[in-house]
Amino acid sequence: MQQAKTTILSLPTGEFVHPGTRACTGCGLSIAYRVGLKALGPDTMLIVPPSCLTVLQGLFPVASTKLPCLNVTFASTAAAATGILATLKAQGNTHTTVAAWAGDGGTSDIGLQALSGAAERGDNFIYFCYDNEGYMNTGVQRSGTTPIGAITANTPFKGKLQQKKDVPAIMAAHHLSYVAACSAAYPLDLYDKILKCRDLPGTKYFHIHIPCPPGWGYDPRYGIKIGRLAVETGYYDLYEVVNGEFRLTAASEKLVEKRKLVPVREYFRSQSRFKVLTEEQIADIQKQIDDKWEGYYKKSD
Amino acid sequence: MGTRHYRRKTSHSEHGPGDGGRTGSWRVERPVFDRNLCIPCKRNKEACFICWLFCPEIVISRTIPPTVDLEYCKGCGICAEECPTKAITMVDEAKFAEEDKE
Amino acid sequence: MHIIEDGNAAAALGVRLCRPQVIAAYPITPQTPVTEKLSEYVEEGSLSAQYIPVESEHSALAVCIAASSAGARVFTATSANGLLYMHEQVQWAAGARLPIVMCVVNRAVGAPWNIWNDQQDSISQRDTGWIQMYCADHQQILDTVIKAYWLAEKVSIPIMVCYDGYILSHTFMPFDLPEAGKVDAFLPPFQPDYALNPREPANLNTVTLPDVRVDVHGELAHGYMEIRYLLQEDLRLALAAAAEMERRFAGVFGRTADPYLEPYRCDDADFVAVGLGSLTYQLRVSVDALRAEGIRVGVMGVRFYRPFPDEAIANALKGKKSVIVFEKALSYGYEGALASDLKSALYEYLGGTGSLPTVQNFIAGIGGREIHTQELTDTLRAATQARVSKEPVWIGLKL
Amino acid sequence: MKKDYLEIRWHGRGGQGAITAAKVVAGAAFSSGFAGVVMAPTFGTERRGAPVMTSLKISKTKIYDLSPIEKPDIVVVLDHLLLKEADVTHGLKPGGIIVLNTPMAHETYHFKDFNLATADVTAISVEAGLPHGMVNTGIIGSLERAANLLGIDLLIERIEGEFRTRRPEKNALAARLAYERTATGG
Repeated sequence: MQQAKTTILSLPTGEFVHPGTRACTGCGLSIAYRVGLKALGPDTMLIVPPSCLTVLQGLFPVASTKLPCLNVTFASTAAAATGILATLKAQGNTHTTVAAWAGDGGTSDIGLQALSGAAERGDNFIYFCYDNEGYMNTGVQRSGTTPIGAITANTPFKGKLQQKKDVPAIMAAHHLSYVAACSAAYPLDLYDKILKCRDLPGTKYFHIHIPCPPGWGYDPRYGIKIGRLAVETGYYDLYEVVNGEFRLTAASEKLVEKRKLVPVREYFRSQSRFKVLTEEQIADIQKQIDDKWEGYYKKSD
Repeated sequence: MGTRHYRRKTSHSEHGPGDGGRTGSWRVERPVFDRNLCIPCKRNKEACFICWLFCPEIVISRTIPPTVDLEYCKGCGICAEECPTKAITMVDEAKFAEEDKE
Repeated sequence: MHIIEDGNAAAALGVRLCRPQVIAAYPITPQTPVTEKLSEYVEEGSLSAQYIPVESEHSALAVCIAASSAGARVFTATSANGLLYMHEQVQWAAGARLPIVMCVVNRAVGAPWNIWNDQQDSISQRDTGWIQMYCADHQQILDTVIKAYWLAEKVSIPIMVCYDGYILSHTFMPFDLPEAGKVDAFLPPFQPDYALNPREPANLNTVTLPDVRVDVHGELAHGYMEIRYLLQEDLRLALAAAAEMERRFAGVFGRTADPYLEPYRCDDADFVAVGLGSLTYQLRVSVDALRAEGIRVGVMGVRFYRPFPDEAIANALKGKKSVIVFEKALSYGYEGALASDLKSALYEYLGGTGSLPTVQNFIAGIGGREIHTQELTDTLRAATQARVSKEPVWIGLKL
Repeated sequence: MKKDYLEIRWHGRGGQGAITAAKVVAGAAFSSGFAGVVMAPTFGTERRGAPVMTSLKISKTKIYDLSPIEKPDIVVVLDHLLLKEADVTHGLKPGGIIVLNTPMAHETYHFKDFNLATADVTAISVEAGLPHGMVNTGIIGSLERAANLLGIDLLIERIEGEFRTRRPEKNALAARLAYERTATGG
């Protein structure tokens, strides 16, 4: 069953995104999107609500993406996927892949109702939530998936006071055939997961952690490092839930073998958005991470 | 010259490069490759290409040697940061401007 | 074949004859029976369509927008707060120029909750860029659905087919159900200008700049303003297309009608009552009663409300002493929207001619308040004797 | 039917099938050449068991007035207990007809200005083989006996059509028996 893992050398060279987009310098989404589209392939239709991707996609009359794409209203992404699928079904088209790409605000907040509806109906498409942990396109406001302690434009001094919403868990509760948590820092893990889920029935949900230089406050060159740090600290986990079965993947899977996490403090100190997190708060979060990983270790024993 | 006879009545985009313009002008620093350190260059065979994989703007070629499309490279420096052999250095654009003058 | 069914069934039967490929709907009273019927047709196999039970009206129209963008003929229906919940999508569908047909089963909007009939829901959507057609009986509901698909696809503009909740939607009346062959002869299969297609990729409804911009072929493409102007221009041109629609419909079905107006005893009338929907048929009874008293009064139903047939209406009302507008909605803070539109049309076409009729405005049946025919007759009689009020007068108000 | 225009108001309970009964009569009237037939249920929040009303207008010409009936020629009452809950004779024209499903004898009732027709449609329907409480086809037979509208054969034909998937013979029999056993006069 286990397919051969894709390597940089075996990754297809064809590109579906043109250079010269409006994305910010060092945009983490650009990396995940580029590799994601390689996995989806040329026979794909995209749906995009307003988000950073709308800007990356290009302004009329120029598109950055070589795939058909329907821009839709903020709250309607998954319902639009349903609509395209219904037409494909009516046309007898069983080969075209339908993929939605929405941000974390468009997914965890305003788009959650439509996403839940489509998932409950079991509509056969892949939904990608690229999670840069805030409304970055409108100038960095908090979203449902902004982590606790992060400064945003509307949590300006104290940082966000609430926990990050666990959207993959919400989606897993819809009994989906496939739920994955990925990161822009691990594009090949994302690529292989897309290939793996493509032929599974119903709605497939991907959550992708996306480092964002202006939103998180770091020098663009460190984007991949920071994304990797989130995983190596055990703060953000790479995993998949296949027909209800949870499994850590890639670097997170290896962490179970190593049983040694990088202290989460290093992750927080790499970005200016966490500057108000106190050492006590960090210690609390470290404890939560350690407890979570104790559970993983026990499961693997 | 107006758009009265333009073939579409809706916002209907076709794909092409450079929607954001010549984004190379955003660059403050330019990636410069040291072929003596670059793995595929040294071995003269397909290898590594980490810079190609992580380039957000798709401006690094998967070739030996890798090349950078300076028309669009925004100079983020991810390639330099991720290169396992430190073969890529980010060099101040001002330096090239001076060179251009000379 | 004549059958007796309720108005929602007339709509559903009309939709089935048009062979939509995708139907999406969310239940709301009094729209529900339309979509229940359609789900029955799909399950029993008498309609080959994808029926999508969505989780909200916002999503109902989202499904239709996307399905239409991918090339399908689509249908949805709603009422009241459901329509208001769609509002963003209503605007979107028009801006994207998608020929969606949606039945609006007219119902009052909250707050407070009220499930009965008035027309505040669709009237509040008049500025969205949709075509709006109003029906007065079941035959019109069925015929208008069929016509709407033809017109929407002809001009690439979505259409609301509006009919009164309960009064039409739940009332049983006889109507002629045409043969499928006739509908097929009238309505060709949907051929979109462009449908989403990986072999010919396009990015639709992208951010569009305030100004024009060159495309990848070096041609100058529209800015947002040009795209919006073309919607307005094509809406105005849709008036002529509607005339063609009626001619073609009459040619196939043998039922002729004016595309915009439905006059009754107006030719020699000094006073003309004007309205939308089933109320204009009830007013015929009042007109007959007043005619028997020797009062020269007629009634004119407005079937086509957006684009507004201003010239046709102004010409039809030329030389009348007074126009008495009955409405089941109003633009709160001013008066009935139809009354305002009429005044504007009359001023434009008859201003300065010395034959500008006075316009009076009556608001009736808000939230399903029963409209007694005697009350209508008395109101109309009074309006022919003197101008009742500058402000809109609410009929049957018990304050 | 002697008149060119007739208004019938039906009183039943939610779930009793008064609407279906009115629809059957409407269909029969239309097929007999009455161009105007309008059947309008009361609108709103009907619930099973609660009193409901349906109005039926029958006319030689197309009906433009869809407003509710104010002065019916006939009222049909599917459950005699409704007499206590609803003002069933409200607006009924002098000399108008009341068609009542009741287990009580005809003489029990005294309506001054109206003509009463009664039958124990509930019992008759059970006798015809219908489940207890299914009275909407039987009452049509009583209505026809009382008002001589369209002919019992035509009405039964329409009942068989409407109920073609739901015990058509038993429903037809209920109407026939009720037609035969309805007491009128007084």
